[in-house]
Amino acid sequence: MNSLAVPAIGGAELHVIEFGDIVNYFSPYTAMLFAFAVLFTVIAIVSRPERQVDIAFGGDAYYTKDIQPEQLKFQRFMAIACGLATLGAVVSGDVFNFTLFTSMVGITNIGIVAAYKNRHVLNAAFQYGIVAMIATVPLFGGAAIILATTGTLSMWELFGSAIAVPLIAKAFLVLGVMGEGMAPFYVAKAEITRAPGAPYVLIIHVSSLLLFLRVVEIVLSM
Amino acid sequence: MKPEGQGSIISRISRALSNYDYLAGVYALLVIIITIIGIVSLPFLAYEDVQVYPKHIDRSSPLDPYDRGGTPFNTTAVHAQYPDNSPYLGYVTAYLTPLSQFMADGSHHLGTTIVSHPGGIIDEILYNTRGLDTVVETSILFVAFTIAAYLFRRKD
Amino acid sequence: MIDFLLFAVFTGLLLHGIHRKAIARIQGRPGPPIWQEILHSLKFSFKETWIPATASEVLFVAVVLVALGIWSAALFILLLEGSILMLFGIYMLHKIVEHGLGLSSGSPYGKFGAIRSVISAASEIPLFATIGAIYFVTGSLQLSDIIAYQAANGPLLLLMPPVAAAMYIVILSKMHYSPFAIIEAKEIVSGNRTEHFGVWRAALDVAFSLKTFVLLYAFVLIFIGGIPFAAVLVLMLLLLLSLSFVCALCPMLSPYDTVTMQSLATALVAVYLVAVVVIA
Amino acid sequence: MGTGVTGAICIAAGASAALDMLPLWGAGLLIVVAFPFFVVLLGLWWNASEGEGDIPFIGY
Repeated sequence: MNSLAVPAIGGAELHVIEFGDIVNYFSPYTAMLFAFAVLFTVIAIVSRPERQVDIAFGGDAYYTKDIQPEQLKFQRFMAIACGLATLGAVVSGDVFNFTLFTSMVGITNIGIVAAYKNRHVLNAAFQYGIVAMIATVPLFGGAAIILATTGTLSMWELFGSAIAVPLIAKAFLVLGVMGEGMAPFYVAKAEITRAPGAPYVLIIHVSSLLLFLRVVEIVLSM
Repeated sequence: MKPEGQGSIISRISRALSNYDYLAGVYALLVIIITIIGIVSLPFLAYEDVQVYPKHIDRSSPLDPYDRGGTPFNTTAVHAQYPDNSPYLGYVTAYLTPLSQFMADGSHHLGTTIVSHPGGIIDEILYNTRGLDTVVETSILFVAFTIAAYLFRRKD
Repeated sequence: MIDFLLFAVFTGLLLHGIHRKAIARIQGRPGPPIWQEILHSLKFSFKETWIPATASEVLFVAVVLVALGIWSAALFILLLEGSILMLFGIYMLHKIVEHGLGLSSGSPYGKFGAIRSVISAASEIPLFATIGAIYFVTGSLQLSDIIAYQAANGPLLLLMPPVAAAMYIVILSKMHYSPFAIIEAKEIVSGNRTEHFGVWRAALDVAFSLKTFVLLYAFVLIFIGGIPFAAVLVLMLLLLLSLSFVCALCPMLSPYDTVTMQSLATALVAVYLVAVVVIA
Repeated sequence: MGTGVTGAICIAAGASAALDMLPLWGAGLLIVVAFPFFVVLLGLWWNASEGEGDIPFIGY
């Protein structure tokens, strides 16, 4: 079998990019996610950061934080790296490759927020980093269990009805993506959002949502 | 905002969840729960030894881990002080700690020829012809290095 | 197709007006006329418009276009009876629009709205329980297959009411004035839409009217099935009125309480799913 | 100018889908790309005037 199993819940296969044993493919669903990731990566590349207005409470005063793009150069670089990792993750046709890209997204997310100097944001980022590190265990554990029990990591094979993937592997995979992208645990992320540099902070959310959408498709298909 | 330990059950849960200091703990708890379920279900999981290295050495198998060309590993020049204690000298699994030995005895998945620890299965994956994975792994390392370098060089 | 899109825009705006009117009447106020939201959108589009001096210009404009684009796409997915996985993907991507609206302007109120929208991202979780349940029962996520399944087995609303309830909560959390609408609560002015005025606001009104239309339409198609279009519209109106009752009678929840409530809803659906699997 | 072009794309896509000249998903894709620009450009075309950017609303 050398194509995507039919029927696939993400739609029929549109295009395939082969990297030896690893195959990346586009279905309507992954193409949509890919387009969205490209869009926001481009926005992160071309847009300048916003200037945050803060109100001094107890008076009429307000002040604007003037942030030059040069100050956020590193955030922009990490945001672009994060966008590229997301692009890789959403079109990957291989479970292990997907988990690798996911952990790369986790690391670049930490990179985006670690570059800020605000103490509150850094405290939240620290907790986020801890969770992202814990998450690599279930993430790669899930991929490892899939390989050990089915002997393959190719989604084309796994999406077929012939192979049964154990529930525990799916649970590990979802848990890992949740940790890397912080999908439902939004506490630390909400605090991170307070940092300036909207286009770059936004990439954190874009990547985690897209990863979550992709892992849902993978888990439902397997 | 009421002080800690007051209010309805829902607002108490909300208050606990809204403290990001508990975040790693909450997530770790979830991981522990799923891991325990995983360990319990381990005996029921199949082991695909057609694709992954078998637990018992089978010289005739094309997957024979030592048959990678070159000098066979079992003719190692290492001299054992106590050959009785290390019958597998030269093998990756030659020395297992008592805990590893116990796990290897009880499971298909641990203590195989190369897979003497769980991370070994990841190595298995990489022994296949998987070019892109290697690229991505290197990228992850580079990104991590970049972050560390940036933080180190940052003027505060 | 473009005709259906325009129809959906105006119907959606009208539904918003009806929503406001119903809430006002339930609360004993006269309320604005039901075409108020259509007039509102037109009025905003005639107003003087600029990009705030503090905004991140590209992002500020791009999120408005993205909002319009994703909800038009969602409408076409329903129209072509495509995959509801894509539909719900778009629903998740709407979160990015909410974040982007609030963060791009530099306004403190917008920022609070954006932070709250990050917090309220838990509202998406009941949705995945819903998708999982529908996939488990019908064996497909193509809308055409789900409608065919319902034609054979009766509406999913009766077959699995807890799943419909979860989807109902999801729609509720996206309505104006809902107890879950913390991102545009009055104490933070207009939340993440504070700085999007004039043409930007008009375009957002168009996008959000499409959103309301799509969510109600999707609920009817997924849980009731293939019925004549006029009947679909009537059911959408009834659904909206029931939502108005909830919105009119429930107080706004505090931000983290919404998260807890939605997580509990997800847990209930998950328990229901496990029970269904065990019985089956 | 842009308003006219994007509006024309929307109408042409809708018409050609109705006449079976374009697959439905293709017409949908065209409209999804063109329609947002059409709405925003339409508003920018007929709105009052363009002013200088000002600082955001900071409270009453």
